[in-house]
This record gives sequence, C-alpha cells and structure tokens, in this order.
Amino acid sequence: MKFTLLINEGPYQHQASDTAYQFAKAALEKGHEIYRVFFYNDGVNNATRLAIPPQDDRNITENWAALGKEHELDMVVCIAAAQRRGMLDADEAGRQGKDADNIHPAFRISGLGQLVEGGIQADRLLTFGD
Amino acid sequence: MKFTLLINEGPYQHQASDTAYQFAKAALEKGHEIYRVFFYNDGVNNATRLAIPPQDDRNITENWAALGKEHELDMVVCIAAAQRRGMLDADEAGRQGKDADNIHPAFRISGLGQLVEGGIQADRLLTFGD
Amino acid sequence: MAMLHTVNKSPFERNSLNSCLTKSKEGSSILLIEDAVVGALKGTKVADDLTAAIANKNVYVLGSDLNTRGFTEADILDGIKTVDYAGFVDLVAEHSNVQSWL
Amino acid sequence: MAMLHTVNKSPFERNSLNSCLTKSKEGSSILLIEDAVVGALKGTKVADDLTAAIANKNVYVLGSDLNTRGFTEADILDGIKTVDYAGFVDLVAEHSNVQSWL
Amino acid sequence: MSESIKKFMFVNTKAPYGTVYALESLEVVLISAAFDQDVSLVFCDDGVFQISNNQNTEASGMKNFSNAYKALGDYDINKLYVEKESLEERGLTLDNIMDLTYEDEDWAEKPSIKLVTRAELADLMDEQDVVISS
Amino acid sequence: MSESIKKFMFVNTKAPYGTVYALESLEVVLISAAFDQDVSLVFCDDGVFQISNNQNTEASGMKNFSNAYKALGDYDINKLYVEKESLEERGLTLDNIMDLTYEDEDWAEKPSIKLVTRAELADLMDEQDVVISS
Repeated sequence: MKFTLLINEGPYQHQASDTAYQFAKAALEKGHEIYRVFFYNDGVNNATRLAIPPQDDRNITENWAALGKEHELDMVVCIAAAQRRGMLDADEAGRQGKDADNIHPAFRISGLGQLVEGGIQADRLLTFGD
Repeated sequence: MKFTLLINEGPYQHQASDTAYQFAKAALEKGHEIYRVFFYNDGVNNATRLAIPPQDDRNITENWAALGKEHELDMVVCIAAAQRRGMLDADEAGRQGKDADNIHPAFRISGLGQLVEGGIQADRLLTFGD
Repeated sequence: MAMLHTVNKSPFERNSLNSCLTKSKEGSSILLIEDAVVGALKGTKVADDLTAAIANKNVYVLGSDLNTRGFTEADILDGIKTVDYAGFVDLVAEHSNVQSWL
Repeated sequence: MAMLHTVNKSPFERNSLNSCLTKSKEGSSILLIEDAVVGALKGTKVADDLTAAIANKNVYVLGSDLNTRGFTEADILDGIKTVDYAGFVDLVAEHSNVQSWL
Repeated sequence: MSESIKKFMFVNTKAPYGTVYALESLEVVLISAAFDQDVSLVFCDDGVFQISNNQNTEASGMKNFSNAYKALGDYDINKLYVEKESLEERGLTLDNIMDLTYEDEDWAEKPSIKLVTRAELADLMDEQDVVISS
Repeated sequence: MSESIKKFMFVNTKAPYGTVYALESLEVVLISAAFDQDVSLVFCDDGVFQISNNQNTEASGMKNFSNAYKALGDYDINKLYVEKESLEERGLTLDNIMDLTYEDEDWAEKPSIKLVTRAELADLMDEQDVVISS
C-alpha cells in the first residue's frame, strides 16, 4: 500500500515528527511504500542541516535523512511555509539575496501542490501534528 | 518598572511572539524598561535572519530587530534550545564545524542562566507560550 | 497586592482556563488573550464558569484579540472589562506577580 | 470498511478526544498515540467516556507511547487493545481511511 | 493509480490567529482547486471562528486573511460544512458567520455554507478518501 | 536591584514527551540552582505524568530524561509540590510517582515530594516572586 505522510510540527518541540518517523520505518519494514513525506507548517523546520542536538538524544533530521537515503524517500518541504520560517536551500537563498542557506540535501523544496498530489496518488494520507 | 519577557514559541505558528512584541512596544511607550527578552523552546526560531514572509504579512524577526535597535534591548537566544533546532551564529557554526549560520545580528546567543538572572533582576517576568 | 493570571487558549479547546479558574484566589485578576478571548462571549457553554468567576475575581479581555476574531465589547459577558495593550501593561504593573496558564 | 481515527493529545488537557468520540461512527476505530495514551488509564475522570466508546467502537493505544510515560497494559481499561508501530501500520491499511484529530 | 476524482475534506477545528493552522490550511485548499478533485471544507469546534464576520486585525498586527475565504467560490470550492452544535456551544448563530457564496452554472448566486449536525458530519467524514485536519 | 533571594516557582502542567516543555523546563530548573534562589516546582494537571514511575522510552525512540528529576535533591531543590486533585482525576496515587528525596543537613534522607490540595497550591503560587509555567 502507498502512504503519504504530512508532518506539521518542528523537531523536538512536539512528538509529531518522531511518531511519523517510527510509523514510516514500520511501514517500510512491512513492505509498504512511502509515496511522499510532506513537511508543512513548522514541520519545515525538520529539514535543517544545522541542528546539533545533545549527544545522548536522537538527531531527528539525520534519522529522516538516513531513512530517506535507504529507501529513496521523496521528502518535500513546502516552499511557502519554509520561506516564512527561514528555511532555504542554496537556490532559494541565491534568488532571494540571502547570505546563507540551511536545508539538508536529503530534502527538496517544492510547492503545496505536492501535498495534494501526494493525497491523490497514495492509498492513505496520514497527518502528524499538534 | 523592569520587565523580562520569556518567549517559548516560534514565529507565525503561534501568536506568542506577536503578543510579546505588542506588549513590549506598549510597555516601552509607557516608560517601562525591558530588562531582557529571552527566547526559549521553539522561541529561538524567532531569531532567524533567513525568513522571507509574504509581502502583505508582518516580518516578526525584523519587527523585533527594529524594536531592539530603537530601545537597545537585550534579546537573548538560549544556546541549548538553539542548537537542538539548528539556530547558530557565526561563532557557534565555526566551533561546531557547520557550514552556515542563520542568527540575525540583533540577537545574541547565551545560556539559560540569562533567563534566571532576568527573573532576578526584573520586577516582573512574563511568559508567552502555547 | 493580588496576582494577575493570563490565559491564551480557547476554553472549548483546552483545559487551561479551567485550571486557572480553579487555582486562582479570590480577589485576583484574569486576563484573556489570544484565542482565549472567545471564552468571554455571551451564551457559550463556559459562560456560567466565567460568570461565577466575575463574582469574586476581576476578569479582563484583550480587546485587539477580540476584534481580530470578529467580536467587540458588545458580544462579551457583562462584568468582563476590555483592555488594550497599554491596559495589559498596567495590569502587570499593578499586580504583585503574573502567571501564564499555558 | 470503517474509518480509523487517531488522537494524540491528553483528554485532560484538550478537547480533541471528545471531538473524536462524538464525531466518529459506530464500528469505527480509535487509536490513542503520544500524550493521548494517558486517556486509556483506569480510574480517570474520562474512563466512563472511554468505556462507553468501547461498547461500539474499537479502541487501541500505542504501547510504546504508554511505556514511555511509565505505564503498561495492566494500567489501562479493559477492552482497550495495545498495538506497536507495526500494528499502527496494519490499522491504517485495514481501515478505509484515517483521520487525525488535532 | 486510478485517475478518478478523490474526495478531499479539510477539517478546520482551531480558532484563527492564535495559531497558523487556519491560514496555512486555507493555502492548501486554494492550491487543491487546481487538481480538479471533489473538495469540501468543515468548520467545527473552534474552527467555526475562522469564518466569523467582521474580523479586524488593525490593533493586533496580525495578518487578516478572512477575505480569502470569500474567494473559495471563485475556485469552485463551494461545499463548506458548519457544525450546528459547535455554533451553539459557542453562543453563535449563522448570523455570526460570513456570507460565503458561489455562482452556479446559470450565474445564480448560491450559499456555499451548509449547516450540518454532528451526526451528519460523521457521515460526511466517513465517505471521504482524504481527510486533512488541523 | 535588591540582592535578596527571590521565590521562583516552576509550574509543570503538561505531559512529558508529547511536547518538549517538561524536558526544557527541567533544564532551566537545574540551572536555577546555581543562583541561590528559593526554588520550588509544581506538578499539576498533566504535569504529574512528568514524574511517573517506570518511564521506558526504548520502543518510542524518545530521550528518557526522567532520571534527571532524581538529581534535583543533590542541587538542593527539594520543594516539589504535587497536586492531589490532579492525581485523583487521572486515577493515580503517590505510588505512581517517583520516590524523589534529598539529604538534609544531618545527611538524613527526606522526601522532596509534598502532596498539596488545589487550595494550598493557590496559596503557594500567590506568594511567589517569579512563576514560570509550561
């Protein structure tokens, strides 16, 4: 079965991203397909490559990145939500005249249409929020 | 009277930062002093200099930065909370081997002791959260 | 001097107004801000709780947050006072301490 | 096929479990995750609501979130089933659709 | 995958402005119009405040996005369900709710808002393919 | 400013793990010990779950920080108030709560946790100089 996951909260502040990650891992282990993981609202903050969590804690972004690499997941950050919150990739930073960027290469930036399309293509769309 | 403000939520997702900003402006207009504004939990995300909110919306970070400049506010971002969430200044980025930084120059990074000290020195400590 | 309590969430969504009402003392003051302002409306299922609170506490609502959500002073319970941000600042200064119910 | 509903917040803090219980149909399933797992405990002030729900709906709790908060299957109401993440995945696959009550 | 039309329902349960969910959910709804799906919106619990009349953000500094709901009809999104019990519990009636309309194929202006009971809402939710709540 | 000691109260109202507030509030509490203030903690509403026994995060992947509460006594933070009504509403007793202690000046081990009623808690909150809630 194909799942699209929608994540609406940032890392650490809420458990939403952790729950979605554990769900994705379990679904993949059972042979299901993750069609897309879409990061919206504060969920875009999961895509930062600049986080330095304490040594004894989980690294949420790196966990997603590793899972994404292993299973070639399509992990999409909403561009509008990301711009509001200061999440940029190098292309965006260049276009917008910003002097730095912070998005991890495991994620790609795209529009909200990717969420709707994810809902159309998948058998189930699950939301993880606050 | 001296106020210390504690802001626990990021920009846009929650009204907390907006409320704190309007409160700070009103307090300063009435002749009170803002001893410190301390950004904790997701509140650290208010300090990004990379946000590009829509033209017709408020720019929360720039609002704080302008108010801070006008009144020489001490705006402190908690270092531990910031590291967890990928908020870094250039010094931190250098020390941690990160290839970019994102904190607006109007804010400074420091430890949690600054919050406790802010509670000791101010006449009132107000929390703005979720 | 009595304490000022602030509540920022709708009592229809969260329990924080109830926590505040049951853990604040007579003579203290309660200021509803952000989404909590909808708790001040007339005829709601929490109106009785608010009316009981007004009997021995001072209840305020932040007018700008009320207007933002489409309501005015005419829509709120009798006995609840409306303040602006300057009034919010005065309330904090006039009370012995402030507690945010989150 | 019936729907699966997920609830992730404590019923002592928020209204979302109540919204779910009153807006879900007989024969549907409800999975409590994250902080909502504490709603499954025995002897709480929402135990009657949950017991009523069990009569005509399937109620599940995510075991890892229950353990994380210090509780086990022995602590929850009779009739509520515990699942792990693999069971969560199965529930989603077996139901016609899933709705998150946020 | 089948190319058939799916039933998308956006369930709005939170008050506007205190959190961003109302605004950012509306942004998804507007985008969804481009995909020719069967889109409906629900306003229940505190979500009914999202479409309350006379929202005025002048003194709060928040961005007033309430006018965007009026554009939904132009995007052929005209199934807006408001839960009756949610209004009642909040002391509200349809008079407090914006008069949202659309033009039908004969250019006649029709109301987009349908008042539904909690039980009717449960039935509506049950028949969706995708439910996105916030 | 006066150099007198202030009464700091940290009020914990939320369950742990679902949100970060419990963990990051505890980090402030531990730092506050260095400032020689009069520090107390309250666990009420869902905050009582923060100090429940036997927290086991193995299967959830969350960071288990419950042991850090046991260190509070070593930092001379030994006024931990648990609201009686909050326990009762959740079907809990003190048996569900961690056995947190400190050593007094004679090295005797004493309980840090004091069960208080809602009314007693209101009195305690009323006499604080700084209240930080989450």
